[in-house]
Amino acid sequence: MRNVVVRDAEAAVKDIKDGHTVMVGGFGGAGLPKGVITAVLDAGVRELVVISNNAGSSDDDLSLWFGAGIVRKIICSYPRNAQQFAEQYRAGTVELELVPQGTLVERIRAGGAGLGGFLSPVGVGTVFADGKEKIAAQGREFILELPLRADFTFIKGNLADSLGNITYNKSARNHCAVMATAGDTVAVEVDRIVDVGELDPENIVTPCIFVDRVFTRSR
Amino acid sequence: MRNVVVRDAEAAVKDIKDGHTVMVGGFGGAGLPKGVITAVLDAGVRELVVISNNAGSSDDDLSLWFGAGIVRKIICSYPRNAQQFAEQYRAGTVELELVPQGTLVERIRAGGAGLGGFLSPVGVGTVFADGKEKIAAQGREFILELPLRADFTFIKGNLADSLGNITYNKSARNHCAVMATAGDTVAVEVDRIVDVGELDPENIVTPCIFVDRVFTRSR
Amino acid sequence: MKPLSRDALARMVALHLPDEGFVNLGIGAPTHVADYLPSSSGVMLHSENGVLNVGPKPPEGEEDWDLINAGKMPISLKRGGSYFDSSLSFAMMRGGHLDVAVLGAFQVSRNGDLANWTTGDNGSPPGIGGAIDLAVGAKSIWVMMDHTTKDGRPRIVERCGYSLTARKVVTRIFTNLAILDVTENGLAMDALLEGATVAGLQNLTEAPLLTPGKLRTIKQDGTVVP
Amino acid sequence: MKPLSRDALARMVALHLPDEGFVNLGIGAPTHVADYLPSSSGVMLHSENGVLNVGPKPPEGEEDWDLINAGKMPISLKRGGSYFDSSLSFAMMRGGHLDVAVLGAFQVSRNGDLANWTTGDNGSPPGIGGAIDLAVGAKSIWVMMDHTTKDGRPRIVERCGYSLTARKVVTRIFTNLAILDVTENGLAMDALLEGATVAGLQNLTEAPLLTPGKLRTIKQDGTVVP
Repeated sequence: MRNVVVRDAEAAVKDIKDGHTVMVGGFGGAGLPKGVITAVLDAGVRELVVISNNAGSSDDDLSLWFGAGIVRKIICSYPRNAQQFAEQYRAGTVELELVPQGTLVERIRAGGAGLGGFLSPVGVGTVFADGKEKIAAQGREFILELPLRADFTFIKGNLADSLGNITYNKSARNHCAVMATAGDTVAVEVDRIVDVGELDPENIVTPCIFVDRVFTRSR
Repeated sequence: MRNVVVRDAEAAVKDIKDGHTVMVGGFGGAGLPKGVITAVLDAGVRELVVISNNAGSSDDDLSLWFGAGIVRKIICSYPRNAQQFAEQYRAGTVELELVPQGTLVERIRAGGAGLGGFLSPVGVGTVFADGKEKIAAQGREFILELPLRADFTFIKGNLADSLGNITYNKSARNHCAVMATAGDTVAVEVDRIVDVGELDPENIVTPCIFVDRVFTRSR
Repeated sequence: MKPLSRDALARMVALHLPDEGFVNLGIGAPTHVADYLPSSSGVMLHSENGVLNVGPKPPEGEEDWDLINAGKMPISLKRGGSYFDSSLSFAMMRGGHLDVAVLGAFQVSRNGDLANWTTGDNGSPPGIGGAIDLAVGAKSIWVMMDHTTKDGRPRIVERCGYSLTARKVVTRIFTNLAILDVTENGLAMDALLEGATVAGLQNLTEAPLLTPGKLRTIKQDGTVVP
Repeated sequence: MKPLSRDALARMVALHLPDEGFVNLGIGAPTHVADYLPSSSGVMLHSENGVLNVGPKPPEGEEDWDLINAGKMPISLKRGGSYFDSSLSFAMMRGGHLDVAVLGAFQVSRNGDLANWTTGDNGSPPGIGGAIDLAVGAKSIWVMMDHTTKDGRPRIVERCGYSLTARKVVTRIFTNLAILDVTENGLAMDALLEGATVAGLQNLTEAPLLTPGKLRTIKQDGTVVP
């Protein structure tokens, strides 16, 4: 029977390569897979393209990646209070693609759902429309927003079974559930692994079809 | 405090008007709000535009609406085994807009999520692309699909609280959860109404913000 | 006449929220509006990171860092609240399901243009977050802000000088001096701080002010009387 | 030589499904493939109406009409299964998350065009359902069908005469006579029913058949040997 449990964060990031695009779940610290942060650093990869809501603001998050200079570009909505990122940004050593938060999650959803893009009313008439195709539909102007996918998705769940079914804890669900659909390899850090059958089928948020690796963080 | 519980199906369909667009949840009988079927008939409205997956196949579903001739048009994916509908269809007294099932639910989602449409790979190079705008994106051809909304959404849930939070039963969730987001007035037939606080906040599928009326079917 | 305190401004906004409305309070000053909702209030607060029916800050030591608001501060959940993912949360926002979004602003123009995401004048990386989705999607967009900048320049202008968040979206402006409605004809005064004058307010406002009806009076504590 | 029975064809398809694969069995004949999966199989079945890890039909009298498959027949749920709404279900389908979709067909063309939704020749209203989403989205699209129509005309053709479901999507064809792979160069024979000949099969097939490698042999019970 399918079993996607791996030993640790190191195993969860196996095969990550220089230049990969990586989605990292979380809104602030909630939903951020902290074990992955260090495992990716240890893997020694560089030139990553990161898709995440924020750009790190403490000593155990994406700040470590910017501090180590392993990120070439970040696609995010709110890189404030992000000191390490800000330094790299001012120095011109990291590229920023700033995306409205709802557009960010919707682009990820489109990537996971096999859509070619969507027509968004958000950003019309602002700098967020610059360089994007405008499409009129039903008498209104929209911006064509394109899908986002990643080589790796790293997210944080609450419970998992060995098949890879996932639940989340409170507001830590945020972008994680959508990012789970849009990565070629999806690795989930969870608080606890339970027996198959223990999760109520009504309450599984991310069905196992989306999940490739599950691990609990060693403390 | 907010309380959206109404007495019965009759109260749930209050203010429905001739010519209204109406979404009806369900895949086959699962998720179909049967109490609403008769209440809408009793309301005496006509010329409805119906959005639903099927077009009725038994004596307690949309067949009754076609039998009574109150539907002007149906937007659906699979109107097979639908005798009453088929008779009206052959007679030319009802219009059919046939939509691939995934496109149907995605159009409804777009309507509820405030999007102007989406680029679908489904139907490219087939009759389902006829008359629709083609948009190339990232080197591939897509069809622009437009959002769907309704004056009324009628769906079937399992449990509700008086605020209007909803859970569903097994595969009866189907189109209901998405339709709940896309109606101006959303009325939900449920098996049971529970006290506020009884539903686990992690397991509520349709948050109360989407729901206007809740009722249990009288037997 | 002293402009409203930040607390009084928050109370004034709180008192105007529709009972049983679904409301999002933007990060910054709008967050404090929650502190002035009466405990009996039926207002349900939405947080863009996937929470409906947000409750007050938990007691110290009982914070759960998996339960935070858009400002990344610990919150609680009221009975009947729910959790959901960001895609459903932004569907609520962009899809017109919120009755009111209360947002801070740098500038608002006569026709309701909103500039609240960047002043463009510092070396910091820009951040937009979810403010722009709220500004486009909520049924009513209320701005709460000081009537002028710290050095006295108008924030309510003919045309925003800063990069826009969204065009023609603001419906109501609550400042520490007045309440204005954005109408087809322009900015209509609804209420004025006790002791202030229309002429005085106009002096602090670049866009012309209309007084289509009887002005209400704002008290120093943020309550408003006919 | 007798063509495979419907049961043997279903067994043949079942034996080829990837272990631990996520699979959708279309309505009609493909549904019966489930009956030939060994109980030890790690294949996880998806139903488009929002079910993953579909189990067998429940015993009579224990049906739950809220738990049905795409053919609207009662099913059960295996341990580790889950329920979800149609939008997530079709995201799975269209987004390439299913390893295999097994579909019935009226016709398949040499380059993998699929026609399986309408023959256009009766007065019935047309129905498309979710077959088209599967045909576009699954990683591999397998067709299972009789090799010819009831009156002996080829279903594997140069160009489909019926209205298409999707273009260039079919990767493999399982018939009651053979297994064919759709390749860049054309239709490559993989296996042939015991007792049938390549020439005989070509006679029943409008599109030209390639035999790039050693042919496997299909037994009457649907098993395939080297």
